[in-house]
Amino acid sequence: MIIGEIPAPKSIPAVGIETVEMTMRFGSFTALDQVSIKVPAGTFHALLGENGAGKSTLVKCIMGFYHPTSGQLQVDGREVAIASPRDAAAHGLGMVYQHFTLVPSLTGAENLVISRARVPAIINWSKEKKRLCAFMQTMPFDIPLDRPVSELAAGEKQKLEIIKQLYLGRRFLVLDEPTSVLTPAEADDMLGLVRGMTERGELTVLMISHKFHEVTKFAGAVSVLRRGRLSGTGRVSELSTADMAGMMIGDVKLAELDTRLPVSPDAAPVLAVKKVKAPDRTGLKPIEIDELVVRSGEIVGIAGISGNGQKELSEVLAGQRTAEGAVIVKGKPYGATRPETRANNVRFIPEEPLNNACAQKMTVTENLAFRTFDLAKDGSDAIWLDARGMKKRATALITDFKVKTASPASPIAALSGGNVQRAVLARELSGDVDLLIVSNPCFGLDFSAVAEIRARIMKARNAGAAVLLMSEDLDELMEMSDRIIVMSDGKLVYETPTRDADVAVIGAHMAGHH
Amino acid sequence: MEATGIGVWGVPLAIFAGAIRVSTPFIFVSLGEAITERTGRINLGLEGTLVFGAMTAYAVAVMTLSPWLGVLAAMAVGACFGLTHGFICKFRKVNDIAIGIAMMQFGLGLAFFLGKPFIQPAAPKLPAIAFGAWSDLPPIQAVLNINVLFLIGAALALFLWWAFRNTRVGLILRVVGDSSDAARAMGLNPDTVRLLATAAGGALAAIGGAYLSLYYPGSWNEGISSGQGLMAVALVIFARWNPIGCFLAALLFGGAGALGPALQSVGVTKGYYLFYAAPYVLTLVIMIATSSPTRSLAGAPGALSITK
Amino acid sequence: MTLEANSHTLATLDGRVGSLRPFLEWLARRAEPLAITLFAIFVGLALFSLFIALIGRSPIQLFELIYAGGFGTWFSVQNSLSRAAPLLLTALCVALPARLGLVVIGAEGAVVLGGVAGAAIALPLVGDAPAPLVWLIMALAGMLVGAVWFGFAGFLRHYRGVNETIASLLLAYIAIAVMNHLIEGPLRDPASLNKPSTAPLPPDYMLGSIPGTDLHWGLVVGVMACILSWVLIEATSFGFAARIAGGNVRAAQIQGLPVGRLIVGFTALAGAFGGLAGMIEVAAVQGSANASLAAGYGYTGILVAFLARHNPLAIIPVAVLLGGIDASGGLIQRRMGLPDATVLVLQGTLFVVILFCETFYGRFKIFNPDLWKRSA
Amino acid sequence: AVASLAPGLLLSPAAAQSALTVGFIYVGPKDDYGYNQAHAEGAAAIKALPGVTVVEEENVPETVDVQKTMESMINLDGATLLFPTSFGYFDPHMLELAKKYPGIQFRHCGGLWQEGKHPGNTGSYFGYIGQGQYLNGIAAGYATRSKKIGFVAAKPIPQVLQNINSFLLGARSVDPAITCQVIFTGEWSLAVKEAEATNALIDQGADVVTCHVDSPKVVVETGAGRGAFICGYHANQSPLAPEKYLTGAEWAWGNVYTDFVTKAQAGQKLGNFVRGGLKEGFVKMSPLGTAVTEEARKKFEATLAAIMAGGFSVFKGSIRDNKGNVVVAVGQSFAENAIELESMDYLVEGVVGSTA
Ligand SMILES: Nc1ncnc2c1ncn2[C@@H]1O[C@H](COP(=O)(O)OP(=O)(O)OP(=O)(O)O)[C@@H](O)[C@H]1O
Ligand SMILES: Nc1ncnc2c1ncn2[C@@H]1O[C@H](COP(=O)(O)OP(=O)(O)OP(=O)(O)O)[C@@H](O)[C@H]1O
Ligand SMILES: [Mg+2]
Ligand SMILES: [Mg+2]
Repeated sequence: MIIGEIPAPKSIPAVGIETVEMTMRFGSFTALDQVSIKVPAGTFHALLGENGAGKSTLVKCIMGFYHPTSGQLQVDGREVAIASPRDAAAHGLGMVYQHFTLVPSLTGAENLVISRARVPAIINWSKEKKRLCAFMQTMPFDIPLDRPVSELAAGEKQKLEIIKQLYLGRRFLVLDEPTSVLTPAEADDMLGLVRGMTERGELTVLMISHKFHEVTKFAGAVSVLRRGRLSGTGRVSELSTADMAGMMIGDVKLAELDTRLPVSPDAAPVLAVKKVKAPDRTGLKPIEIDELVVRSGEIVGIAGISGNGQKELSEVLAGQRTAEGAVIVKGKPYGATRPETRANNVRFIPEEPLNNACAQKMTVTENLAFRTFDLAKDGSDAIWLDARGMKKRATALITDFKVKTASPASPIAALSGGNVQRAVLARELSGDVDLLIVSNPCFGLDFSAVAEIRARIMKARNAGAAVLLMSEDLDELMEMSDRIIVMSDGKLVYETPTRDADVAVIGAHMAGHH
Repeated sequence: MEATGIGVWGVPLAIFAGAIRVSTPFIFVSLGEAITERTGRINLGLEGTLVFGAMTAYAVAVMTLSPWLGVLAAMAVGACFGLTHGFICKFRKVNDIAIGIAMMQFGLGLAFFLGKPFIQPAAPKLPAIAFGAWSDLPPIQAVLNINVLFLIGAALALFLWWAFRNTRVGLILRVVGDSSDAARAMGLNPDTVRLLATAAGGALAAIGGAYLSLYYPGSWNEGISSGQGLMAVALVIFARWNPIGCFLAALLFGGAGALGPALQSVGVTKGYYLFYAAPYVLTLVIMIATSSPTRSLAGAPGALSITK
Repeated sequence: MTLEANSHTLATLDGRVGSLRPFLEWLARRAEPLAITLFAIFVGLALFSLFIALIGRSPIQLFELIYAGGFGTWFSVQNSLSRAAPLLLTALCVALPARLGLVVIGAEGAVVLGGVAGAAIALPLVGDAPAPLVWLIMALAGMLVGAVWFGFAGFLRHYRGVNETIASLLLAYIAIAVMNHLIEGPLRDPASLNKPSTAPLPPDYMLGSIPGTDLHWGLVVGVMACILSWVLIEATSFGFAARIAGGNVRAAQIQGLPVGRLIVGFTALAGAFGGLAGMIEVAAVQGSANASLAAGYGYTGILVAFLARHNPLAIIPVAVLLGGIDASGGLIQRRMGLPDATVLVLQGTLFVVILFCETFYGRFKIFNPDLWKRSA
Repeated sequence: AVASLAPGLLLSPAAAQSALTVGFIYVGPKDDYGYNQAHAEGAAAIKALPGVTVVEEENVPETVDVQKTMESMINLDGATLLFPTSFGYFDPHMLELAKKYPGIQFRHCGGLWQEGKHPGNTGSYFGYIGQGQYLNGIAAGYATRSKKIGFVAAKPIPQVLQNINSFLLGARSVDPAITCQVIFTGEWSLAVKEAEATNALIDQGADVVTCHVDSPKVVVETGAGRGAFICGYHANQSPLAPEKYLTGAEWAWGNVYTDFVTKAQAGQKLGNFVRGGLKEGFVKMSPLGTAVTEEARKKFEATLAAIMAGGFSVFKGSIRDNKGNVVVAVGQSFAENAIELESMDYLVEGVVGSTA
């Protein structure tokens, strides 16, 4: 086969790999400790582990991003030296990252073509487009390839990532939390396809996931990492969810959701959004919200496939996007200024907190002080910073919310994604909360962290906070919300109390069939 | 008497002529910077590269009597400046904007230092093509005496515009500029790509300098550039990193720059300083009119520090 | 999972803190920039002596001259300081917006317009009002005009989405044109024959020297401005808010911080310092506003700000260093017969090396208390 | 006072009685093929004199920098005679220093030293280069066919206006129908704008061009490249355009500086207000170019002879300015040293342009 040509699927024999006593140290810290796992050709293997267990490190070693301190990698039974991702690609190893690696300003087609190992010096687009079309016929996803990736919704991007690897003819694929932005149906679809390919011997898959139901449904075997060590491995059919959880975290008790207090019928509305209209990022499709009310002591979940206006809605609420119409908090117009936010105890936890809620170069202590730095002890405006107080508060929050950090004086960007999330939660959930607006709070987190974060949100609700929860994870909404509202195409199209909710109906509205 | 001059027609003519004559350095510097910035690096030091290129081109032309050798030599030293900038900025925590400003100082100093012996000698000029031979009006002939470098610059703008979408190298530049992580995932080394792109940018900027010293105004001295290099870098942002935009912005800027002298020559002489500010005012007004607080700068390379 | 993590965190927080430890940590963090910068200066000078040796001159003589001209005698020190004085303010003009993530390069515009405004407002007042009052009014006028001019760039950036780098550069060119127009036109003193200027301030309205020195009071103003700016950024909630906005605008917005007002406020404050520099140039040096106001202080300020890593306190030594090189530049020209460009080459080399050496920050264990813990 | 006690602080003490250190300060590069170079060549001329040490500094801005440079020359080099050569160095910079160092002599190029107003250890010198521009104008008057000549000027200040007016008056002495177009560039050295201005002049029909900017090279080359005749300024630029160069008004600072320095060495008092023109050897003309006709040469030489003889006035009534006001009345005439000329603020009739 000429590299760069579209592979004829049948001709690809899947590639199997095996790591042998792989160890990776960062300075004095051992991120991987003698990990040996075997993923035979044509299997679907799951890799489990809590945040920071070393999963990403392991696959980065396999893919040539890191050079393991010791240990070796075998591909199809032969020991190989992989010095760079290019070497890995040459052996047919590919990876779909937890964070997107598509180039935002390039179109889908450009992204696919430029990723090939051999790209002609001058690209004949009419020929390439024809070939891409033919290739897309064999895929179950329908992605517009002629638009810049930045205009695609997150779900579309994730699909394109996978399509890209398949287009490149990879025969061993690492999927790092591939379904976190997909609807359940889409996720099933995608993993089903991939699973089909493994069954036909076309592909080997190593999937990092935090979702047990995915692992049980699609994976054949599972390996579990715990603090850099292989803590267990086995056939999925022979393991229960509890077994796997045990291998991951040992005998630690998971945080449990508080029992849900009933929403009192006369609970006061805290947030009301009336006739809000705002342009979206492209300036083409406006979002229009006729009415949205969140009352004290309830969680209202907003379901929807990403890119349907949730981000714009949250930006309107956070004062980042100007809009027509009225946002009312506790009966008064709300402009998201600091005094209003403070007076009404409004808290905001956006998605991707490192990019949206933190200043990356500032320290953990400073980031933890964002909400309170200008507040004197007596509640008046402070002109002078209280460095000592900030430090004390940060130390307390770090302990209380179990944020893992080398030191409170480390820059927050040095923390892992989950710990950034905890830090932001620590900042926003301390003190009285009357209105909490949260977007995708558990994206990419392991189940124990997820359980803890959900417990915190539920606690806030039970303490009387009105919670608006925007999530792409329907399971999360079903578990957390009192009411679910579906957002599609910039509008709220369907509302149901959770106890009467039917996932199929919700899914249909999410997909735009309404 | 009027037969010899062209009266008020001189103003549009001068704007047109100025657009062609004065714009060429802007075209080359901004195209060069567009290449560099498209990879997510900004080289603010092109003013120094431009002046050093002007000096080198002039010196080599004086010594070899060939202006084209001068241009080639300028490209070579320009590339060296770019490589230096690119190499230094490869190291983490090094700020490309700051290094650019320091390199500007360095380039200017070195050019002035080494250029001393070449201020008096006359160098052979770059050739121009007489597109105006059909007219018997000398001013028209003069306007249509178009230097080869201008034509090359125009062609280069078109070529780059095409190449950014249709060639491997063009796509690689855009990939690196948009996301270092994506580039690394593709097995590209962003630092190397940026290094080479900065070198290319430097080489082009030096051509702009060669045009200054070998064609228009066609002389080497310490005042040869009046900030063209710095302004051209700004024009790239103005042009939204689009090569054709760079070309048009340079034309606009050159044409507006000709307004001041042309108006004085037809007798509009009051407040000439304000006319001289026309290119800057015009650029600012267009910037204000075309920017929007809700849209981010369309086309801004994602990895570019200055637009973050 | 978290039990161990906690104990680890706690241990690092409280466990090993000896009585001397906080001081050592403080010392280490402070010593890092100093050590790295000194090293960089050393390397830069070494490279430059190579250049000097290549052109057949003696590097030793050169360094003697740099020392003698810049720092060797009380006169030389004053020479360096007086050249540094305007740079303190123009560097702030770049450094303050930089803390908000804005790259502005047009400080020159604020300087020239501040100078013109100061001169223009002083003229009707001299004679009637006492000098200190006139200075105060001049300073306010200069700062106001500088603030408006620069704040406009900040305003355009936040409310119109115009890139501030290019806007400030364009505004600087426009400001210089406006200044030239005013001093050759409406504000020209007919007696200023061959150097068009506004009418001069009478001698007793000139800002004098600091007693016992030749240095004008602008130096003191500049140093105070640097210190106040540092306090503003590091110790007040406004500065903290600005740092948040500079670190991540979106994070600042969701905290309800008035990002637009912060940006306009900080650029305006920066412009006010620029305008103040221009006013001082008029009141302490030139005596009138003229084209010499556009002496490039605004552009040199960019370099100073970047070398100081936008830290207002670090601006002080960096400006003095620059002033010293500038001061010794003349002696190098005179004694070694080298052209003025030699000094530019020296500055260029030095700055490239200093800025390059930023890459060494955080690489040396001795300066990084975070690393001590693990080894301890 | 401090410094005059300790001249030669860092120098090996010069034994000779007449040892003298002279400082020159230039506002631009000293090899700009123009204003600064003319001074630097003058400085070079006195380097050869016995006992004289010359210290020079270029690119010194008209800010506190020039004060410090002068002071540094005094304190570190032991200079006792200083020539700050740019106009902007005079007030306040040189005057400031003169007060502080009464033992040091300062002579400034172009300034207007006034008895009683300015310190006695200062003075100014300048040359009547307007005479040279008048002669340039004669050459131009014969050369022009379009009866339009052009002038690229930096700023509308008296020295420049006098040159423009003299240039046109010279041309009009050949043919009163000639007009002169002037374009101000606003800066002393701005290559591209000077080239644009030259082109604009020629586009408007000017076929002889001269200038008053710091480095005339660009104007000379651009003008000649467009086929116009050139009159030079500051220095002899004929090698740049051998065929088109008519003549040029040049400085001869070597004579002036030699005079100052020999006087200083002899311990004589230096003049405080020193002026001179062609006759006194402050100014000279470039040799006439090949394009100058015989008729033109005759008139040129006759006028030159009249100037050398003394008593020749370029500004002789009646002259109107280009707004129609009489600026020199009938019968009135200004000798080259007339103080009125030093504050000229008008353009004479026939000049197209305005002073602000
Ligand atoms: N470049 C690095 N430098 C220092 N330490 C690192 C680096 N990369 C990873 N680590 C450390 O190694 C540990 C393992 O990280 P890794 O990213 O492999 O975890 P993970 O299992 O992928 O977690 P997640 O479920 O969040 O994806 C982390 O705790 C982290 O502190
Ligand atoms: N500059 C740095 N210095 C030290 N460690 C770093 C630095 N940058 C990243 N790391 C480590 O690299 C790891 C990789 O980050 P990443 O967000 O992938 O974490 P993760 O292991 O996936 O954890 P999580 O599941 O919580 O997101 C982090 O855990 C962090 O500790
Ligand atoms: Mg990971
Ligand atoms: Mg993670």
